Amino acid sequence: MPDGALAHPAGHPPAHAAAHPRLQHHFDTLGQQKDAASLGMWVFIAQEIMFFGGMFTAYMVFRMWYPAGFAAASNELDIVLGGINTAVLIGSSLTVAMAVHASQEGRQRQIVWYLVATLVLGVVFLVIKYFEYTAKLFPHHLHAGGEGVLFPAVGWFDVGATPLAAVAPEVRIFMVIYFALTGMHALHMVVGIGILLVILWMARRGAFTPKWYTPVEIFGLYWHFVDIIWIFLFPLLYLVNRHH
Amino acid sequence: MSPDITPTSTASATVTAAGAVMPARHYLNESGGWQSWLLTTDHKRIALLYLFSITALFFVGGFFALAVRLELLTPAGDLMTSDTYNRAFTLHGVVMVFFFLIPSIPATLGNFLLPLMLGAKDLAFPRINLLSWYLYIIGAAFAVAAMVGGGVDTGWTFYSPYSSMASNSRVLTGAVGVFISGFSSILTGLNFIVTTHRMRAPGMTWFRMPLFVWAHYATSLIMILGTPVVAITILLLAYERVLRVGIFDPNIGGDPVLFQHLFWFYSHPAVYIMVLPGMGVISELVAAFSRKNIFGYSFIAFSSLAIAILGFLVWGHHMFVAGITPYSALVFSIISFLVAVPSAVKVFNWTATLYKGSVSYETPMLYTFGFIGLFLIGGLTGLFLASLGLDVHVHDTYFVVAHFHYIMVGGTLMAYLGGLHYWWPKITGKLYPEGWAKLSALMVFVGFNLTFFPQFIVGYLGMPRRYHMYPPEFQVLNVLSTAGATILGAGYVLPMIYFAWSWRNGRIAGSNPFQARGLEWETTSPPPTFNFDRTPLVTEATHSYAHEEARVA
Amino acid sequence: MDPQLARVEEHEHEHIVPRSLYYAVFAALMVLTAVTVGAAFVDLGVLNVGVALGIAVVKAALVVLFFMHVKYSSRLVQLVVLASIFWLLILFLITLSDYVTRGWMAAPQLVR
Amino acid sequence: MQPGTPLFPEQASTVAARVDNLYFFLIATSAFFSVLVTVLVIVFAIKYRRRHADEVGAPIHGSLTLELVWTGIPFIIAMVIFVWGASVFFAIVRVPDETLDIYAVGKQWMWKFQHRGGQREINELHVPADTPVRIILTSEDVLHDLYLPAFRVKMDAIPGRYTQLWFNATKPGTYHLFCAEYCGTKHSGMVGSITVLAPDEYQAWLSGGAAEGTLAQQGEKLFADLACYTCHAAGTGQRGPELGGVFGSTVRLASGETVVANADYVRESILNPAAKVVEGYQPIMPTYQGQVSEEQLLALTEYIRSLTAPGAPAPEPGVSTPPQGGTAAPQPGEPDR
Repeated sequence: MPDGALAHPAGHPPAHAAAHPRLQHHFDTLGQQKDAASLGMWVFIAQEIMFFGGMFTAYMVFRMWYPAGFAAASNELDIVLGGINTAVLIGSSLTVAMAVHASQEGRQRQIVWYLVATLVLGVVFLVIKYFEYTAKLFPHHLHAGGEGVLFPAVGWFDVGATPLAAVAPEVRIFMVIYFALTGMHALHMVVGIGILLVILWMARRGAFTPKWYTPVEIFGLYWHFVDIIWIFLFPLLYLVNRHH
Repeated sequence: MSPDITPTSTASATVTAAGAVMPARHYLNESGGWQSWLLTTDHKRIALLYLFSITALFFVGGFFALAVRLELLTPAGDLMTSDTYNRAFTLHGVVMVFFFLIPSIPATLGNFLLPLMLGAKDLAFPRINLLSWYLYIIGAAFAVAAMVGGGVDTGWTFYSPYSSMASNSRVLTGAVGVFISGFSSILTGLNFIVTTHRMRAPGMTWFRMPLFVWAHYATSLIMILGTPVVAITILLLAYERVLRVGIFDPNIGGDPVLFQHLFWFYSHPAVYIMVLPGMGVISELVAAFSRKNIFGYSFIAFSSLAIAILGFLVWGHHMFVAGITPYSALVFSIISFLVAVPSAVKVFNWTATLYKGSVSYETPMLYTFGFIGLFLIGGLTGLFLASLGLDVHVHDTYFVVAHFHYIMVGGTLMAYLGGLHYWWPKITGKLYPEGWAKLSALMVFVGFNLTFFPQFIVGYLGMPRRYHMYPPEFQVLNVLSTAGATILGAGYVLPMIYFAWSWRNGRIAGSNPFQARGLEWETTSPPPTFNFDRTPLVTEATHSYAHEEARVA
Repeated sequence: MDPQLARVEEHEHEHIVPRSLYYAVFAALMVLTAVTVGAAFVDLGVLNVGVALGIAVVKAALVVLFFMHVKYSSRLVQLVVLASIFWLLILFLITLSDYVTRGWMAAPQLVR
Repeated sequence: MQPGTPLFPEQASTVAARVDNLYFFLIATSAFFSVLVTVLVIVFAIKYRRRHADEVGAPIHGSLTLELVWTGIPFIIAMVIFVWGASVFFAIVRVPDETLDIYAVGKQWMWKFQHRGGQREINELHVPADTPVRIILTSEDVLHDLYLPAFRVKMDAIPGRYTQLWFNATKPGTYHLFCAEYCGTKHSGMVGSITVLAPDEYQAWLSGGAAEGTLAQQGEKLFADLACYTCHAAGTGQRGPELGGVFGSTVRLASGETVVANADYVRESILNPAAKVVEGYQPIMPTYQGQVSEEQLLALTEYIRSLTAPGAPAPEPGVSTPPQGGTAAPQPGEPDR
């Protein structure tokens, strides 16, 4: 600037003199870097909300159109497995929150153990989801492609080679949306577990200190978001019409 | 100001740069080799990667535009088959919208300038910035693969059930390309938002920021909140096309109108992704070439935000005759009229900025005048389309085609070219040849109007869009349009030639050839890798020209 | 000369929450899960949807506020959360402006 | 279809003039603002051109009054246009009580029209002048859009659903008929003409007649062919609800909801009978998805529409008493030109 008023020379600002090894060149302080990372994750979550929002809109429209079909199809889902998975996912949210907490306090071993617990719960969720998918669907037939038969609903209701027309469209649409929503949610879980493995590896090497644990915190935000999606999916998919 | 700048001599003369020297080290010569480009995290180099790739895609899209215009010279379908024609206009739309217009200003000028204007060393997430370029390239590769593999014939709107159930073309490949490039756009928006919030230089308060930054902030909001919806919509479309699931296909219980709702929830605001950055560029140019602070700064800043927000509430005006209810149409119509107000406010403020300014007529300013004129027509014809009773007649006719080309080409592309000329010295350190540049600006303006003004008339006459053959009484207007397109095309090729030429042979620009204000002009041209030798401390609003004489003294 | 430095003005401050709070939130989430399952088996008519969604919103709010620390975060982060909810509502409500009114005009018009 | 190089479309319906008046108002408004801004830009650019190299502009930061003025005036004008546009729109979408109904089915890539009298046309449509005509649209495959520029009306034809448009043609003549929603390869070939005839000529044209009887009679035959009467016959219907007088009435469903028995409901009940079962009946009806075409569905609908409740007076035929019989009717599926 013309008047020569300068905060500090770039490239070698004072903060960098005793710079934390994790401070990237284009930030002035670790605090600025962490704020940027956390805001970035929040903005990303905003994006994710709208991403799922498109599917929730489809859900909303068809639930309005086909209340009876949605009620019937929803009752076919296994409420016990769904309920257990809800508890599992909330539990994993707790463990990841505790991992962040342990990072804040610098308890290295606890970070690792809480992350391991999160990993286990995440895998349990996916395994249960897998059994839910397969037990209900695949044994009978995944009729993709064939003329007049549609992939999920036919297998789901165990009606064998019943032609497409015999399965009411509204029942099928529920199942289609069920697979879209839970499938996309499961995909987010898989991605989350991938990131978790990296963070776990870093934690084991003692990378996180109370001064710098941004990856744990950022990952925690993502994991909680995935949990929140499930918190909505559970009642919307499993509890449509249980009182009948 | 930096001492190495010789002021411009007269109002109309080209900029002289005698005595200006290139800095010894800058971002272009800091390192060499292909890795230093393909693995760079420097926002300026990434901006150049984008510049080259979107220019290539622009000419691909332009090629298809040329094919469409040539076919429409005669009423009969004699140059190509209907299937080929349908692929030509689809690929023109897909390439121009998703691979040129949406990334155009943000990913090149925005990427280059945002950190410079804010006094930051880089965007907040340089590696994500590089990732977003790679996503763009992968998306573009899919689009090109769709072209090579036989093309896509759904129109850029991918309307279901045609796209999901009927079309025999490479819909999936094209859709995957659009889906992936969508995430490129999301990550760019994310980077801009965080950078604007977290990376401003000391003293760079919100109301000292250049309006270019405000416009990009508003654009980023749309990218973040709108793009994911079209991404999931495209994904559902692919789901439907592969597995025939029936979300959009009415024959098995779905609703094609739902596809349109979800598609336009993004794709209408996407129009503002295209034009808002253009408005940001124009705000900078008007100030720079009037040597004057912008008139009504906060009104322009907030009108950008207003457009971004209101723009999300109006998507249904694409669907007035698509089977939504008249009540819903009323809601969409009235909000559409509200969006017109902040756009009008911007135009009036730009005009008022000229008052008692020191106006010069360098090429960027010519593009600015062009932008104001064309955007006026584009914006005002938007009112025609927002008014329900009239839209029933002109919807899906050439009137619509003309309208959105006035906004997207007349608006965005004029601003993009204007901005490219204005910041070219900053990007390359060299001046573009002023005479040729003025000629091309004139050709673009004349060619553009000749191309698209007749389309308003032929549209009101009732010629539907996406028509391969048309009734003979529309021919004269179509021939005019094709003639204009030829001039327009030449006007676009010319800058590519002299820009490339000037990169090596242009005169050295110096750090501030236009004597403009703004942090980007405080550093060398081209800037050093980390932008500023010293982190600037900002003490006043960006365009404080009136203080300049005192400051120089 | 503005003494205020833009980069400093939005810094978050570290806030360490006691562990007991996390356990309390977890317990609340589990109880609410049980409540929502229980409520689903009671016929409340149209209220069933409202109750299920209401409980889900409370649960999500607990996670956001405490697990995700939004209660202790900067205004900016809170604004991001509110903005994304607001936009989601735009998507839902304005789409509904079409679907809810579908029966209003078409039916009497197509009857004759 | 105007000769030469027209610059403005013909006005051939009652709403055309209203649409055009709005158009002219908008052109005038646009021209005013365009000229205003252009003149100001040119005047300022010349008057305040840079006169020496170091000149800078005057430090004018803005004016709240001006901002309010140029926010307020466009807002008011926009609202005027909105109200005007909305009133024209409701004139376009609100169908008069008495109309001559014609059914249209869009199909890649042709328009098939069915008159209530049983006449069929492809890509051509004959309508009387000075009569409100309603076209009930649907599509067999993808989205189409029936566009009649001389009448300033268009409407999407959506598969799985009925939409409608209406007009009152004022000038006998032949006009363009377009498909305005992109629908694939021969989208631009999905065009034809609409011929407006003076009412007496129209009657003469109609008496060309239909070999297969009126649309309702065709539906009746189909009703018999599909053996619908086994469950739905008047008086005997124990398994399926009686259909006499159902059309247009409000039906109570097994779920407790009510629904107006309009064309969409009849269509849904044939194709997806389990979706909305009438109160007191079992969901035993099989689906007819894939067995009846869109045109046959319309014939069935027209037949059900013609049925009266037991003991009720004969149906009001509306303005279009369908002519009976005739010999020279075009056969279905064969273009009559």
